[in-house]
Amino acid sequence: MVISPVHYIAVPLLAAFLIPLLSKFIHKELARIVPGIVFLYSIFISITLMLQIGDKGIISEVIAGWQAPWGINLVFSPFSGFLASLMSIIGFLIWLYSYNFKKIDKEQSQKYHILQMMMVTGAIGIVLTGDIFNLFVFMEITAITAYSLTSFYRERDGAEAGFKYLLIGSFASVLILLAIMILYTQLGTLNMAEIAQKSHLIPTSLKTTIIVLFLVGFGIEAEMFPLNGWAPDAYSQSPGPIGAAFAGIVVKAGVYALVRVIFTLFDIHGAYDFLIYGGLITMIIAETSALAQTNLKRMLAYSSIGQMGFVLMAFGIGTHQAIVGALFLMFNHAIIKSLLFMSGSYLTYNSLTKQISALSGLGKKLPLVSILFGIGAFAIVGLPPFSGFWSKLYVLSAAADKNMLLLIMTILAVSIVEIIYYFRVVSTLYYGKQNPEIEIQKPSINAMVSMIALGITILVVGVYPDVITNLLENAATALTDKATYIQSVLTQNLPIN
Amino acid sequence: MNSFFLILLILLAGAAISFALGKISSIISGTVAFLSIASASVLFFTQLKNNTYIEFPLGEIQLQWGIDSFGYIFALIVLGLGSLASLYSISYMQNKERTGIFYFNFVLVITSMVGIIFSQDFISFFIFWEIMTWSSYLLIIFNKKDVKEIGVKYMIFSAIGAYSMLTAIVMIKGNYNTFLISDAIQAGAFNFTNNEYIPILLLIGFAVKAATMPLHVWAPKAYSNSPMSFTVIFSGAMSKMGVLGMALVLVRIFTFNANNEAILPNFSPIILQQTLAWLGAITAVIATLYALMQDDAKKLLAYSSIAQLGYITVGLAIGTKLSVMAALFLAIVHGIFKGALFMVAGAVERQAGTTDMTKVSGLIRKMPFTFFTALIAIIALAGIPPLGGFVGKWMLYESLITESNSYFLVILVFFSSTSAFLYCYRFLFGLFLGQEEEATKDVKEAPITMIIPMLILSVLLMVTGAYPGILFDPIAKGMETIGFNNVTWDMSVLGNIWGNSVNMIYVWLTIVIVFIAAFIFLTLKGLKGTRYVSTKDISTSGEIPLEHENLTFQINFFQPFRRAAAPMYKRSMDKIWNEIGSGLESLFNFTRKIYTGNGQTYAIFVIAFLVLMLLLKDTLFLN
Amino acid sequence: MEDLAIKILGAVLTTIMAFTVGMFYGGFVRKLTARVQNRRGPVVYQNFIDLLKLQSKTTNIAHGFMHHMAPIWMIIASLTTLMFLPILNGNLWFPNISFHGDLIFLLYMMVFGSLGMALGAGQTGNPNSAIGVTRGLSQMVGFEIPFVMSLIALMIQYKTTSIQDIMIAQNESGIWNMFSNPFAFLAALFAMFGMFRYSPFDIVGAPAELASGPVSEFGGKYLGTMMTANSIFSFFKLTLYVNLFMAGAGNINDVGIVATLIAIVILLIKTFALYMVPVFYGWVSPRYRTEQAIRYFWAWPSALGLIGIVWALI
Amino acid sequence: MYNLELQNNLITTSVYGSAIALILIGLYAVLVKKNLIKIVIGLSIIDAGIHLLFVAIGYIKGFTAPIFSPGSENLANKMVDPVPQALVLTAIVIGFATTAVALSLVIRLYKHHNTARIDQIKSLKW
Amino acid sequence: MTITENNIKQPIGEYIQNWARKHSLFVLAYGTGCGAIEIPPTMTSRYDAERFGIRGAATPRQADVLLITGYLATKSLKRVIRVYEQMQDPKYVIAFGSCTINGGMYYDSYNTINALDRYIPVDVYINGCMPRPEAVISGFVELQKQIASGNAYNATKYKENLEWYRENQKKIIKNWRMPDYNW
Repeated sequence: MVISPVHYIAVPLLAAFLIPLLSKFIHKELARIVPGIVFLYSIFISITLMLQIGDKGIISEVIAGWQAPWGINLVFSPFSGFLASLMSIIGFLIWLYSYNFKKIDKEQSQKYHILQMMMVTGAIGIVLTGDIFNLFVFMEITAITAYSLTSFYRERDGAEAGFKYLLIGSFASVLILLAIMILYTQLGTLNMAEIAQKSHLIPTSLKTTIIVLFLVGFGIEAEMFPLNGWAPDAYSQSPGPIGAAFAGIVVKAGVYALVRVIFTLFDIHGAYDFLIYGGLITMIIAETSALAQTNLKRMLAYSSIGQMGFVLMAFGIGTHQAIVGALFLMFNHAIIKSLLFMSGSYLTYNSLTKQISALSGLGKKLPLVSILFGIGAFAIVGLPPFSGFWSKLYVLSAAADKNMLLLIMTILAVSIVEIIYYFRVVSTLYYGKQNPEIEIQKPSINAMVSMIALGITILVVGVYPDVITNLLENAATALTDKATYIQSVLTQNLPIN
Repeated sequence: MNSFFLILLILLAGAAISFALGKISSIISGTVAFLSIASASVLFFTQLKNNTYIEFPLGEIQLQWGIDSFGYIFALIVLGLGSLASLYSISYMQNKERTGIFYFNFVLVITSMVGIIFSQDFISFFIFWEIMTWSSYLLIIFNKKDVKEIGVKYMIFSAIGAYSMLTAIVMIKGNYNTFLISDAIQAGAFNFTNNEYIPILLLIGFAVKAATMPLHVWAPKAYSNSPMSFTVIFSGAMSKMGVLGMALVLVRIFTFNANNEAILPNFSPIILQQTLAWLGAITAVIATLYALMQDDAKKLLAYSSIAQLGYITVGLAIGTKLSVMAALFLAIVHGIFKGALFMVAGAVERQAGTTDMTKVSGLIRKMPFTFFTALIAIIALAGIPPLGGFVGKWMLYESLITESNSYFLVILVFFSSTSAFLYCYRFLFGLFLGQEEEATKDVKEAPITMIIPMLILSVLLMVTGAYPGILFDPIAKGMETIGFNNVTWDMSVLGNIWGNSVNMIYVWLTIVIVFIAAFIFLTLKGLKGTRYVSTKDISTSGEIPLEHENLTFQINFFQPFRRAAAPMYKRSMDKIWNEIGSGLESLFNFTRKIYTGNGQTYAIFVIAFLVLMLLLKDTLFLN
Repeated sequence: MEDLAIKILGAVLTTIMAFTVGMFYGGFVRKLTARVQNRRGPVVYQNFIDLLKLQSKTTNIAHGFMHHMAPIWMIIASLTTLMFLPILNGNLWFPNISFHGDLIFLLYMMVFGSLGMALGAGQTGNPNSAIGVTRGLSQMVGFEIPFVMSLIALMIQYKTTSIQDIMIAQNESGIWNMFSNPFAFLAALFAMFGMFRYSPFDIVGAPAELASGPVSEFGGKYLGTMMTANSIFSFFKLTLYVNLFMAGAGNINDVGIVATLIAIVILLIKTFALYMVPVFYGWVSPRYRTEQAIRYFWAWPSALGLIGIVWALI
Repeated sequence: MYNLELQNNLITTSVYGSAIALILIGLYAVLVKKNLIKIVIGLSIIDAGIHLLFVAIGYIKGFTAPIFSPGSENLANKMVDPVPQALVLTAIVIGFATTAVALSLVIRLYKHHNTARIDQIKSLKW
Repeated sequence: MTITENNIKQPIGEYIQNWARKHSLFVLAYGTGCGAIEIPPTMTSRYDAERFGIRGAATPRQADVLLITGYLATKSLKRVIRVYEQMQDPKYVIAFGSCTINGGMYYDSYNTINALDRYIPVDVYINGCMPRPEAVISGFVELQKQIASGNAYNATKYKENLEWYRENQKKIIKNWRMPDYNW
């Protein structure tokens, strides 16, 4: 069998179709196990393809034999490949974590696993696809599964968060659809490479309109202020691992789309400043809002929004190093925030309420989880020797190359706020008064494994960032090198075999 | 294997092992920590030669480690004090919980400080700096007291410092395209004429650790609240990392054009120099004023640490040869005597259960060795001849008066130094003198592993008093490394540039002779008739204090002074920062109201943003 | 060797002289005070009698080691400061061990004794002692400020921290510092009131309130030794003032016995004249409270000191 | 390439106009109406408007449907672009799914909160 | 070497010591009764006791002479004993006024000590009610004479007959609660 990027999408879709049947006719447990196998397979594809593109450059795969401008194609570049691999890995870890997660198992866990798998598939589709409408479709797949997962717990507030998400998400879909429509009327094509090639032909005012529509549409997914009203609710009300998936996968896809539009499709430099300021404001508002949160997951949600603002801002700086930094940030944010959500949800699970004050003294009862949470907190605020530091350094020194002193100082000032609320949690964990009445639910082994894997990644990357920087360099080059992208999609489009 | 890595590895291994053994036995864990630090010290002082450097890449970043004479000064403090403190903490931590975490962080702090000394490039410098910060944070909140206030305050200020340092580092990278400290210096990154903000930002970063006003408010509680065996390091050695950085930067600012004298290239460094010096002096004054109002011995010492660091800042800021020498000398000696004092406080805390001076008194008979250490260290702290503290103070004053024109500064410094006698006396009196408390009746002398480090430090203080030259030697070499020329020194003669000098040996001789003569006379005369009576047998107008009555005067000790100096106590930096903090917090609380919770509002935001963007699209995207 | 012998001889001579003079000054003050109060008063050598009596007490009470050590510390402080102070200007017979008298060293050494006594007083456990000590230390913070200011003024004026140099410079110019920089002298003079602890600054001993304060548990040989130390110390302080502001006594070229004696007489006259100032002030002033005393020193004397520094700078 | 110049045909104009009117009506419903069901309906109306607009843009006067059937081969250059229609079909499906999820959520919200007013359902805020 | 004065032989060292003691009397005036009012005129300009080397002392540690001025209430007795025992040898007691001798006008009072020397040894009594300052000074001069002749050894007597004194003291003082005499 030949490995191709199509498998990323085809296999999970097939699996999603088969799982209800299998679980009904063969064994119930299969509904929970199959997604894991699918994720493992995705990781396998990722590794194979990443090794392949090492020498081949960009793989452009067409679906159903149609040539590139006309047919739908999947592009596996170092950039999209990097994100796809990241998403598969995080997806797998989240599956591993939520496998026999007690609170999920109380509900219908097979639905959960299918939805989660589909969400990751949608996100991977967004990253891989070379067709703008296809991107829209994948985005909707992701979004709809995300709405369902947000309201997965039949608790009071899950539905509320889901509905808000849906309301705003619908706007996103409308706007993106509108933008695609105008784009299509202008260029008559939906292929991203071709759009990129021809985008200079669009009249300026229309072009900016399209960009605005895209920015607002994808900005909603990328949690840009003021479009992120849904985010804190969705993060805090969804099951813990889904919070991790939002931070590590869904939002990443949104950022990917936003960045694709700005860097590849239109390559419009005015948008860089927009990204910087948008990102900066997002970061400031979100981090300062996180400061006063009493609910752990909501705090993590705001922090996540802030981090995404940071990522956008890093992209906005626009130099190669900044993009490397931004990608590094995305990577870090994916693993660290996943770790935080995973360990955090065990902590909140054991504290009866999600309040931070209720966590006091859990450090002694759940030592490993607490240490992992601590590592996550230290990493996300950018303390060496954890991985968060390096991404921050990359971005900051990129900003310094452009002599943006004020920007740097603002970022760091916001980081101080971040430090305050994260350290408050850590100190509550370890040094608060213990509540003896709580009965402790120890995390299962698989959950521990996935969290420890993330923790070790954080440490390893933190001590020796070289393991990841090569990948990031390639990815950044792939993102900014528009010409190669167009060329490899439009000419290298021979269907494999 | 390279000794740099070997030393760090030994320390890290020590940290890891003592962490693992913490659950089994705190003594073993502590012994491991001590052995690793001690063996690292031995390795450091035997294997590493001055001016050896190694370079290795980390990704695209070229890292450089090395040791020069300047770092050597601080290595003396860190490793010397570190070994003693870890020896001390074996007994100190004996019956405490979670000793694994304690020793892990303890050794990690030492490791990071050694790393800072090694670092010749900003990246590893910053990394070690941050490791030091968070590992010390974990130690500060180790005692679980006021965790939120103390820990968060410490973290905020550390972050302010670290991030301004990071800003400077990336700006250096941006402007000069180097992470190496030596390259940056050569490119003139610290030079004021090129840009003002890099040195200023760096100085802010270092000033936080050196607890200079107005960035000192974290220090008192952080110092007093962490386990004493760590505070020894915290106050004695870690604050010196700030001094190290300040010295590096300041010397580069001031001696850019001239080597020996502070010929100032343009006007703004003078302002910076004066600002910093005044800040240092004001720090000293304020911290002293607050120190003498404290009832808790640990807090008193904490404030006094801040005050001492203020002197050091003054010395560095003045930037002449003598003043820098004084500052560095004070840095080392402060490490010694403050280390000894915190050890004393720790011993008292361990033996008597508290260091609250209103609850403990009259320990001198119970803990004579501890008292002896306290006495020696306090004399050094107060700067009274003939101990090491005096040498540093003398040089500082002489340099202020003779080499710079900071006459008014000297008054401030002197005021602080004189007021320091008050709290010095308070410390000794509060804990050791006065009548014995009923509650502390059964207190015994601290165990031998705690006594030994204390006595070693006391002896060191005496030796540095008689032969300050043994410290001048490394200091002079270090100063020559960072850019001074012809730093001269003498074994025991202190001299200023006006030609006056003090010979410490003569001072010692006089004092010792007089002491022996007077002691023999006073002891032997009427030996039979001399009676030692209890402290209850006092002349209180014939009234007889009962057994449980304690007449020792402890509460509102310096009330008259406080009344006299009332205006100075009105404002406190702490309050100002708290006001800023709560102001910001309410601002943030206001801005987060944007997330109203109503989905429709969010939808309106989206549409409004869309409309706004559509209106502004041309100006935004077409520039 | 001969040098050393002379130094030792000089040290002994200085000590004896300081002791004798100090004790007699104390007696004079008592006598004069009595005369002012229209009494006959004790004999001028009364202090010697007191000392002798105290030393011949057959029982002595000590409350512990620091209590025992307190007089020793005071003696150390008195003698060490004395040894590093040029008594007569460059005179062969009183060379001491001085390295021309370093001002900052002396400033700090002066505290040594107070600290020792404070520690001794502290160990007695008598609340009165501790209160006295806090008062004394507080007052010290008060008067040191104008004192240091005036010293700085002098150091600026002569670009030296050496007392001998200051003396020589005064002798050469022929103008005493009390005239060349009157503000600094006045500041120092006010500080001296506090230093000698005569009324209105006798808040440390304060017999009616504190039962003689820090020394309330000291008796017999301890009190006697303290008395000795205090006498020597007051002579030291007076000589220091005379050296700084009144050009000291003697001349560097006069080495003969007669010249030395004349110099000593001049020194005695100057010191006695200076000594009378705080004593006179004390006769007419009631006692201050501690905070009043501190504020007193921080107000006008400090202002004068500042003017002195500015004066010296100009 | 399509020209976006508006054809003078009254019918075409009215189609564009009604599409935009639909979008605005839907927007009004979403932004102003408080009832959850009405909001969901508003979302659907917006969707419908967008779909109508897209189809209308794709239509060229006088062209036929892009269906190749026996006898229509020569009409190949007289066919409208099939892509918008395909896209709209997809979008309709998506809109359907979204509406379904939305309605289920509304039911659950009503159950939990006993109200369907969006401004009363804001237990998650700040 | 001895020295003879007023027919008393003394070694020269002791002679000098006694001379010094005689001329330097630090008085701790225990102002228990109305007699305390006589102390100020004694010390101040009209009578000026200081010319004899008599001087007030604030604490018993520094004092040589304990001056009991007037009647002594039973309540005060404890304090007086305490103060007396805290004084350092050689020490002297001057009892002042009739009350200390026989109770004086309070002879039948339930709470006044009638004869002081049952409780502490007295070197010199000064009679009168009240004694004038001249009388006080003459009492001091008497004491000086005793000291010079080396006869003021009542403190030693007190130590020797401590048990007897204690017995008497404890008859008066019911709640003793005082450290025993410890030197």
